[in-house]
Amino acid sequence: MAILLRGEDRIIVQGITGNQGRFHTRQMLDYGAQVVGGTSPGKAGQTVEGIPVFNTVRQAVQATAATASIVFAPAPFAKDAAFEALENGIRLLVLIPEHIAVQDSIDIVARAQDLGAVVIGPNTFGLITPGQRTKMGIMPNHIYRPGKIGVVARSGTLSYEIAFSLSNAGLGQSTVVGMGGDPVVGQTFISVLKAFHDDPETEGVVMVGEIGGSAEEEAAEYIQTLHIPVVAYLAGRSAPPGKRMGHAGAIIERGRGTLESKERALSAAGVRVVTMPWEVAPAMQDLLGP
Amino acid sequence: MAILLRGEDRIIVQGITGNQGRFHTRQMLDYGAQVVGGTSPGKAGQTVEGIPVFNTVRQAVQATAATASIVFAPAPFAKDAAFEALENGIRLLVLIPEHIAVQDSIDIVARAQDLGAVVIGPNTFGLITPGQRTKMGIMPNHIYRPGKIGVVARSGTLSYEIAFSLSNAGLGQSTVVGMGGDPVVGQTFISVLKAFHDDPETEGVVMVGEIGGSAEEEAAEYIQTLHIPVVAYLAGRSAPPGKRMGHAGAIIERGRGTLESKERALSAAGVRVVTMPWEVAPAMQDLLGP
Amino acid sequence: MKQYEYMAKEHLSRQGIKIPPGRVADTPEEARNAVAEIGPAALKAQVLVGGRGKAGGIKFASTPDEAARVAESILGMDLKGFRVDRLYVEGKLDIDQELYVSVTTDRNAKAPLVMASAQGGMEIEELADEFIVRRHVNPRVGVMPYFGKEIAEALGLTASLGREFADLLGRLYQLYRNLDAELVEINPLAVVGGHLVAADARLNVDDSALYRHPDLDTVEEGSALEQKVRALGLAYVELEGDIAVMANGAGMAMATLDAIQYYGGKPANFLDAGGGASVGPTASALGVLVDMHPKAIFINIFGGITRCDDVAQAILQVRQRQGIPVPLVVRLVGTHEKEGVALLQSDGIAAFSEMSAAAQRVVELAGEGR
Amino acid sequence: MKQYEYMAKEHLSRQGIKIPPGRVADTPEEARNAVAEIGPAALKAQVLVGGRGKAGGIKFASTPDEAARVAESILGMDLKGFRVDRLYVEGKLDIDQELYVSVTTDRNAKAPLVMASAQGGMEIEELADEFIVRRHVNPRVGVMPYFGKEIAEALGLTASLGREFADLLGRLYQLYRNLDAELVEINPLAVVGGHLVAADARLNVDDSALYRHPDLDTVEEGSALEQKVRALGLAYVELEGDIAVMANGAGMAMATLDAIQYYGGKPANFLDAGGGASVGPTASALGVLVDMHPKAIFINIFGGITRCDDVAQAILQVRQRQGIPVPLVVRLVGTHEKEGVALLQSDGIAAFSEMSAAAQRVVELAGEGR
Repeated sequence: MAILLRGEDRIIVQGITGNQGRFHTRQMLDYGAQVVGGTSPGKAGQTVEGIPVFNTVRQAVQATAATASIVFAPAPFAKDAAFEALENGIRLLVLIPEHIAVQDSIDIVARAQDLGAVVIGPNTFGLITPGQRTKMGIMPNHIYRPGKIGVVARSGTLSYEIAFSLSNAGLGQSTVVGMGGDPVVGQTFISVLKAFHDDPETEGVVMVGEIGGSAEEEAAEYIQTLHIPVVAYLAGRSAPPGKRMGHAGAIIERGRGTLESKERALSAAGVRVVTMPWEVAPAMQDLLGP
Repeated sequence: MAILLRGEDRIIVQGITGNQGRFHTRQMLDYGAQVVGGTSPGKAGQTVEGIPVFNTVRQAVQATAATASIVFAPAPFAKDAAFEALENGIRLLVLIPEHIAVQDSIDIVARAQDLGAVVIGPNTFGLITPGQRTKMGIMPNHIYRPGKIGVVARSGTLSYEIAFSLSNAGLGQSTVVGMGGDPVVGQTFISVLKAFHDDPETEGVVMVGEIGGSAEEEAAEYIQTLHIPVVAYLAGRSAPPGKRMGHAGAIIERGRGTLESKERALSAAGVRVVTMPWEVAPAMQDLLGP
Repeated sequence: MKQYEYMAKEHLSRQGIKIPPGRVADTPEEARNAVAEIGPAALKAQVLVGGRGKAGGIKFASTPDEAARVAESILGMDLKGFRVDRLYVEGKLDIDQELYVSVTTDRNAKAPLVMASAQGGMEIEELADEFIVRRHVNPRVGVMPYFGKEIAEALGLTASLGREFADLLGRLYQLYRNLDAELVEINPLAVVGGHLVAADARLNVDDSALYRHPDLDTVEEGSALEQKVRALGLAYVELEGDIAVMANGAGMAMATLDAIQYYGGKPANFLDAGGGASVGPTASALGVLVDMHPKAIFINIFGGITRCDDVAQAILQVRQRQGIPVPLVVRLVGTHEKEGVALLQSDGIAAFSEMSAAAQRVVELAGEGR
Repeated sequence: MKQYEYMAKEHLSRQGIKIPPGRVADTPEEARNAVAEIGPAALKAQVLVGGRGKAGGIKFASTPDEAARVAESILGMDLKGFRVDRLYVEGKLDIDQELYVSVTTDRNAKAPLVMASAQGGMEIEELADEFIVRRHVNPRVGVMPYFGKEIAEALGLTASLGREFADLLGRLYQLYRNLDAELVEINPLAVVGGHLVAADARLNVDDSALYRHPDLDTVEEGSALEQKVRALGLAYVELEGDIAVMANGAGMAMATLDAIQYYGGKPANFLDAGGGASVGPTASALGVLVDMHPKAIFINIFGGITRCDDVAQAILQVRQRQGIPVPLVVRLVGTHEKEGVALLQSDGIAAFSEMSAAAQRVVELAGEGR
């Protein structure tokens, strides 16, 4: 098992002929993912890394029976790409682009909810299921190991850091999910935690959060109902209030979304909260026992 | 049993303080319907025929636990009234007004589908379940009798004519449903026939259709799968092509939606098609046997 | 409400869809000036019928003088029953390909429908199904670029023309939504020098939504009498026969016409007096029927909201005021039936209770029937 | 991107929301003329901070001369760290009641949120929860009149004011959608003579959507240096300390600051060099850090998309081009780690592989820490 993405998922790449699309198609194939097609208007008939290119998602889905798609379109075109995927039956959608207009993200997420589709991102590194040799995303292939720890993160590089430290400590991962750094994204900590909780193979979960918003506080309430060890690391301890720190998500305004309120809520819910990234793996080892 | 509307349904009247709203609230109460509240902005605290008036549907639903609403708003305000009802939990919505802009009706019907709500109309006389002494609509109370014949009609007065002739022939009605005369309405012949088919108390169905559109042709395909006697009467035999006959529904253009094509399709599906309204009751008696 | 071609094109243009240069001309002189200005042009009769071209309503002129002569020949002509009062003088196009595209409402699907074809120029009904791409628009989503590209793909357009088509379809759908159109059609949608131009256009607006579009040009349809009766708020259509008919409810009115025909009679009109009309409007409507000088009048009322005594009052009023010099058959049942029947009887009119008997009788009285 | 009050009001007005008469004034003379034109007025400093009133940024003037004097006193003053360069001179209102209303995006609900209060005038954070009506907008539905009326009802407004509020809220939501606002706020929403007037307004536009609004007035925020680095396409924030920091990824950059602070150091800045930045931009970013004259520089890279050898190249380039005259600590792991580490070693730089050790070292080198 694993969550959201499995080895048998048939994946298309929207924007496969661009630099990013081409590069990550190669990476995904190398990792073992079943990339079955790609789209790029007017490029039907070509191939990229041996994968057939179609003009539209409609044609790609008809030809390949794909149910998952990863989007590399530039932000202004991401909404169209997302709807093209959703309306043509894609039920797992990974949106890589950053700086998608928030109103577009609201529309994408609402439509996906109506259709029962899962959206990862936007502004995400994607998700990876090491035990089944499949991934949809831009994360480096070599840092993950198959295992029983679920990881859910807002931020890409920081999650690599933590996944790598887990791998080095002998703690492999069931699935690593990047929720995305934008203000409005498809998942919540709660939705991903729930999926990990329902996965018999996941024995512990690492949450990588940050200041801003109140997603961590809301997750805390939910975690109280779970019976699974959770370690949380939150970035932004040193951030001054009212400053934006790159991620639109990472902004503290008006006394809400502070690190203190998040850590307090999580600790109260029984989560092991650590203060530095390198403390995550030892804390998880400690929780899981010998 | 019966379909869509039952005696226990708790009904509110949107626009209860207007002439129409007031008059039909009285008629519905007289018939035995559970009208539990009404709305009219700024009139909260008043009563109409002993029924409490609220400013908003939200308040009315909170106070009365209503799940059904009948709307008497003027056409330009009907969309707002319909959404107010739907978003506040109303799941059976009867839209009396005629001349609602088609784009508004499209939006209302789509939203109702998303929410799993039933819309009757717009431009309908409503629906009535004689055996449970309840109705939501503007039909005259005295022409119906409890019984086992389902009636589904596009047109009001014509359905009264036929219901009355059924009553006079000893053929009472389980539920009589007015789909509404507008181009876009909440129901189809198929959706209503399906409900009648699933209702153990309904033993035969009368369809009252008319020229224009292709709802009857589409229904015919479905009827082939049913095991229930159906009598159909269609108005507009004498209508010249390309002329609008009052109902926006009743227009024949470009050789589609003709009476002949409808009758042919229905006959082929095993429906007893009669050519005059007064032939409906004898045909149904004949089908049901002694 | 239908719009003339030149109005439809004005709306397309405002929505950012390319149209050829064009001028309205009501006189040969205006046509001459138009061609002087825009060069060789098509002179197109502005009438609300299809197949203008075949019927001689579209002609070409290369010079201003020719334009005046051609305009002279078209203006005032009768085109399938419509008098030509206005021309649209439109620059001639060098067309590579003719496409078809429209957005309309599909009643059964309760959703907008896009139809498109790579075989434009013909009426859509004359096109075989396999040449038409039909796609419903999800009203929750609307027409996004990908949707237009999918259709362009199905039409076999190139990538660049496909992008242009997708853009155009988005605009066309916006027009359909924003203007409450029942139909907006571009046929042919011409490919000119690798770009799309709306060479002919149709636009029908939802009558029920006209209140939202006070700036829309009003185009009256139907005879003077039809317009007059509709102004009373009643649904009215002129027919060929001699038996005038009034009924309450559109379905009922249609069934009444059917019944007359069933017994061999010919109805003169369709008149839906509406559900619940009071004495005044009912009397006005009946007055119109009397003025038509039919062979007989048939009033068929099933009183639901309509009260039978109100209808009877209306009949008596008209009798007193203007007289009813032709045979009158009244069928009256339902709400306040007794009172209505009694009122009529007091004036010597016997009301029927059965629709069949009443229909049969009025056909006899009109001297028609089998 | 935030908009000044006068810009926000212009947008409200275009959307059909009533605002008081107002003029922009950059000089006492312009303020004088404005009051001569519109009468007694409030002179409001146009700065992007809350609580202007309490800080002396809003004053009243009854006559043109008084206006000039008051303008003289406000223009050029420092308001919570912002210099006042512009005033908005706005007609004084006779306010019966002050309401609050805003539309913003709720990240957790992934939907727009309407907040309203009958206790306007204060900052929303200072209002107790029981005085605030919060309602999410379903993005599939938008703000329809009934929704506004429900909120008006909850605020206890009369039926006629409720209708006006519902109309205003519909327009406010349209503005939020059409202009890609993160926040549009009217506070106070004044009741003046039984009607609603936007007495103060805030408008923040989603930076990611600015490409859709080329006509929007540009308002720069942050220091000159921040603006310069952001112009390179990098996320950059100035902080108080002396250890300059570069990392790849926003979360990683934040964690790096945290680590420095953990060991007792003080970061000078937040700089997200981005995932996958190539040599050139990385070198430019590093160049900016050098120019800041920090006590030390910390480069923390986890190579995913970013290639470690590209980062090493950038470091060598900057060393050659401008020199790095302060202690430099580099932590480098991930993609092409070996190549990157070797490159640095060839230039005498030892790279760390552990983030903790590296953070500890840079704090030591900066002479800070426990």
